[in-house]
Amino acid sequence: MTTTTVTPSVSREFLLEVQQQSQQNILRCYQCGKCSAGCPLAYAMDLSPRRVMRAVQLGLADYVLGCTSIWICVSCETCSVRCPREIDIARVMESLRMISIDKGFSPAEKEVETFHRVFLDVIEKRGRAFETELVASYSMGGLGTLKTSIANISLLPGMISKGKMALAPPNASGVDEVKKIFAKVREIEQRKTSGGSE
Amino acid sequence: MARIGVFLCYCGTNIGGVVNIPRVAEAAKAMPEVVFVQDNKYTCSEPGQLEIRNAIVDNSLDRVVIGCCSPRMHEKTYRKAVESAGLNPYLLEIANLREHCSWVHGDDKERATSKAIELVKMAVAKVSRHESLFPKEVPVTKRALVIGGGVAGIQAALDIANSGYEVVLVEKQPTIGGRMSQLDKTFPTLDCSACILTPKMVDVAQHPNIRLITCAQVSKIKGFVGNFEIDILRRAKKVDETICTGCGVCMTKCLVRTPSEFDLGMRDRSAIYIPFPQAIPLKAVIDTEHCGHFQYLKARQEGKDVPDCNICQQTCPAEAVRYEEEDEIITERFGAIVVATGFKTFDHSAYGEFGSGRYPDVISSLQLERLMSASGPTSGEILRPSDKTHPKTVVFVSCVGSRDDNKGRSYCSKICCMYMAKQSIMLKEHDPDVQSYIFYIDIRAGGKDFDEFAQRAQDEYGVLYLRGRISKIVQDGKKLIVYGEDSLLGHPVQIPADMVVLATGVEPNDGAPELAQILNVSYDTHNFFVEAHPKLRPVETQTDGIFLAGCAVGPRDIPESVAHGSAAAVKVTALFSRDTLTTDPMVSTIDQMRCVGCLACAEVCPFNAIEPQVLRDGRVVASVNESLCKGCGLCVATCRSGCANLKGFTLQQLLAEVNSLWR
Amino acid sequence: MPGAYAYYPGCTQESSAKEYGESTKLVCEELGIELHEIDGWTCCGASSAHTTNHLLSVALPTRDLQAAQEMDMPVAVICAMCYSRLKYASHELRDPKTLALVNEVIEKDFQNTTQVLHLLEILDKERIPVRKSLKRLKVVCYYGCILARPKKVTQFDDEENPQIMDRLVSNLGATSIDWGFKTECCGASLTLSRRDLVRDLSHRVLVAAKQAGADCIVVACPMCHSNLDMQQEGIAQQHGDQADMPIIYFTQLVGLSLGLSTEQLMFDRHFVDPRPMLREKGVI
Amino acid sequence: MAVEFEPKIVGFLCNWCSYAGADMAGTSRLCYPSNIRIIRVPCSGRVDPLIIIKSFQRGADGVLIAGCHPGDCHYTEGNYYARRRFAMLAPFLEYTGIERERFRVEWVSAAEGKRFSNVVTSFTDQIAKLGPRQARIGKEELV
Repeated sequence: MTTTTVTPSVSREFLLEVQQQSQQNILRCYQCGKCSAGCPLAYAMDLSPRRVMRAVQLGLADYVLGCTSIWICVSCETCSVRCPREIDIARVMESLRMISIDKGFSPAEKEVETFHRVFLDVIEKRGRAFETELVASYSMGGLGTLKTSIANISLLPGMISKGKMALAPPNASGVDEVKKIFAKVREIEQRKTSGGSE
Repeated sequence: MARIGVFLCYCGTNIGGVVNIPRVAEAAKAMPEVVFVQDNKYTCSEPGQLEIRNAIVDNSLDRVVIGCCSPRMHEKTYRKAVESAGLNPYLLEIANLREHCSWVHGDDKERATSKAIELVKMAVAKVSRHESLFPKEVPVTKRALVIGGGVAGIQAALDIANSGYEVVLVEKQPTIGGRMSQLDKTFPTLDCSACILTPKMVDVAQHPNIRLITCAQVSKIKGFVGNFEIDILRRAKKVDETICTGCGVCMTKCLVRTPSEFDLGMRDRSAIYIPFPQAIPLKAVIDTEHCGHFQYLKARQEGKDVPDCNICQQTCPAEAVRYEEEDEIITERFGAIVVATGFKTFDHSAYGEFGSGRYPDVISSLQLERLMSASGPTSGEILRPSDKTHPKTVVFVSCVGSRDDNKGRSYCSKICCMYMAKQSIMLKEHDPDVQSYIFYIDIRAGGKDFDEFAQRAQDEYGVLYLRGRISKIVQDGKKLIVYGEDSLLGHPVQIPADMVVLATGVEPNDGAPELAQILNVSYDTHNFFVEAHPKLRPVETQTDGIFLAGCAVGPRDIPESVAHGSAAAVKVTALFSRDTLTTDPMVSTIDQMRCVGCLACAEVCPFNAIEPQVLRDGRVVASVNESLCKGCGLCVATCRSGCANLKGFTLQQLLAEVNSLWR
Repeated sequence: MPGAYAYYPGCTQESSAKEYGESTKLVCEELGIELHEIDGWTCCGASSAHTTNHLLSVALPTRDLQAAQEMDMPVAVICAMCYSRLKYASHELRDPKTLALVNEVIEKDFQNTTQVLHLLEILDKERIPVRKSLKRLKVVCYYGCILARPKKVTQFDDEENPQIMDRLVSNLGATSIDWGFKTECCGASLTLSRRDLVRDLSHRVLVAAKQAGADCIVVACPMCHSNLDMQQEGIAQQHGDQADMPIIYFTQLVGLSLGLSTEQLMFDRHFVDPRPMLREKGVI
Repeated sequence: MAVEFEPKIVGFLCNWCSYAGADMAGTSRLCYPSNIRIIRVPCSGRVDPLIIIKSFQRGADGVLIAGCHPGDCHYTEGNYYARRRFAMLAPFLEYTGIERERFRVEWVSAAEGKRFSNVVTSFTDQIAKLGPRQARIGKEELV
């Protein structure tokens, strides 16, 4: 264990960033733990959702941005709908993921982050999720670990034989519009970051 | 021409150190109608007051201005001083030279002095328009109404009655006793709730000064402090309570079975019933909603054929059953009212994640009290509702309907931490094999011997406290799986339990806001009544003569409720110790010659102090009841014809102050 | 009253959840509910956009809502994830600033007046002419995590104890068993990346259903289906107990009661074949 | 400029909250500009729009009304009436040529001495910036 030094300047800055991004008042959290009690995945996290909230309250950015919890969270919203302080905890988790990407943190759950990236790549390219390509490029592109790749590939024959894998890619006429949306979102985000330095 | 005397106080150096008093005095001498000016080191001191008195007499002054500290500080003192000189005490005006001048303008003595001169000028201008005001005397009806017969109301009624005054105690239920009568033991002493409460209930029944009206509620109020006229709606009991002996034969004969309110549905009662064996009054009532006879009457009206039942009437040895009895309105006069309407517990069906009441073995803490009570549905044996077995693992869940914005209950219910400790101890006393777990957020054990008691639950009785709010209960065969987090450990935990007790919070009884509206007293967003001042006037309301006691104001435990009942009683007896009441003369007046009778004033009046009055020529005009008026002046600013005015703050007085600034 | 809807099938209908899409079409045809597939519909962004890019997660579903706006019909959705994303977008777009920004992104003029309905909500108002009663069938309804949550966004049903699917299966003559896992999560989007966790979560659901005495689990989400059905073999490997629990879409159940054949309803595509169980219960 | 502008501000303070708040500013020795002349009224609901108009008519450069915070009125609802009444008055004042900024309604509790001092300071600064009143209502004579 280590001793954490808590100073006003450090704790304020990160807390405000998370509050701004998530539109939630994290200081309302009184650490009752109902989020963690109901979270189906808390057992697999290194910090329970309650501890994530606590770390944000104290402004411990490195501590919380490097944790596995924010990537294991699947946004099932159980915590958010039951929170007695009406904090949308799932939204806070989402914000922490985005901040962690922005700040260039290496995701503690690399696979999860990779999956989301590949998924969005497929959508940008095809307009719709093409599961066959998704499984293939996620598993065989060397992005996942060997173990998960083998596990995923081992499902393929079954899926194909059950007709659960389409062999031809989807044909969405809206794909051009989707490409534009991706481009525009990137442009707006670019504008935001460069706008800040102006 | 008035003869105004101006007295200027140095207040040591508090005023004199900043404001140049001699210059103010010089300026004052030149002000219109001022005939005498004097300064003093401390005007409020004994010799200072004497000087004012002498100056008034010696110089035949008829108006007084004192330049000193805030009127909120010494206005009463100076009024007495002025009165002692034979002048009407309301012919006084204070210029606030300290809080509003010297203390806030210490950085600029020159400006402070010229401001002080203007403040005195304003006071002089205003006082020259003052009139003598005379408080009114109204007689006091020395009878008290206590609404609610829980322990707070019982205490208030007994204390008032013991002081020699008549009391009417009105209770909505068929019996007095309130929540306390449902409890088994009390914390932190573990004495038996019934054993300490029932003697008090009997005292109420037997007290010559107390009249008890059950199945009743207040429906209308008129009048004001000392002279309330109140309508009490008494619902028909369909049993003549003067004849009923409480023998209970009817209850054994009645064919109907419906869940008992007193036992929170854990036992059935008959349609004609006495809520519990120690009920006061020990008289039967008929629940017309479930009674066979009344269902027959209703069905007949709808043209349906249902067999009639009048078995209770036929079998009652005292022949006390009166199906034809009607509701009645009892109108009585009272001098004071104590509101002690108490609380109910939060309905946990709002928590879907805890099963919304779907799981029979998830019970409320009050249901557990009934299970533990020797006179309860299981005669004090703790059996789970589903299969009547002895639960060995019991999980308590705190803050159900407390500290939860999600459920609209942001406040702490205060008593739950302690009653959970009590109940877990009692479970162990009942059955040494029971292991209790308590999920808590904070242990709030502030009170005499409270923390020691909660500690004892842990170190002597082995109750395990887990810090965390649970998120879900799932029925798994005969077990209930409780999902929580031990937040001290930082891990999710689950406990397979035989029974789960939800520590449901405190909320105001049904009908509290409706009663508050009838009585015209305020209530908060949670429907608790609001005190006149949360610290210094905890049992008063903003309406004179209406007092509060017990949990109607907010969550509190038994000793606090009893103390508040006594405190309210003291306020009532203090009021009754006088034969008449003096009313503040700074009230509204209506110039009835100019009044057009639009009654916009009556509409805005927060105290219902303005009523229409029909003049002899048939004209309707507004009329102020000076005993009800609190002098806010809302009517004055509302009046379109300019006929309303507020004594002490008349339009002329306020304008004189404004005008003096440019004269 | 059967109505006309702008139909948003969702990506999985083209592959892993083809039986869900097909049974939906057949059932709606039988009931006279008109489904007009939104021309050129694209992906809602699913949890990946939601997880990593807020603006994108609103803009992608808005494109589809906008397409439906031009059709001037309420949107009918069958996938719980798509439903959640479309509902969430509508909810976010109530803020005029967000609406303006998103309109800038999609280069359209979306008004945010389009209603989004899950097929369960549509069927709830429908009288279903049951031709074959499912009366010997005991089921548990599994809503998954995002169909009913959060209520302020979806306005779907009670978020802790939804009833809409239980009502439906009861109307078909089946017995719906009350259980505690209606809205627990199956692991959702972690399927490919953290399969171990998905198997833990789905295992809990399968065990609970088994203990409740259910013959099968009825679902309304392709992801729930694939996690519970396709993974059952793997779950057995990871946890050492074989559930053999058929997972059936509610549309397939409605189809059975309308007298559609198992071939039409594509039961052969399930990893855990429901047909032996259905035969035993006298349904087929 | 030869003489610096010294605005004259009339303040109507309710007895229970704001007057006590002003007392609290004094007890805490919180200095503020001396331009305000405080008139005590029982409630902000007592303040007749007529008195405000008259104050401007007499030559006030600014008028401040201060009462209990909404919900805290000593008379339960006087300040709500005041709030509505003055919301109506402000545009009327503007119509007569008195800038909206010269009239302010504030809620100051008995405990908010600091707040009272801040309110007076900022209001006085605001009036000083506006300069002497140009518009005149009718003949500014004694009533």
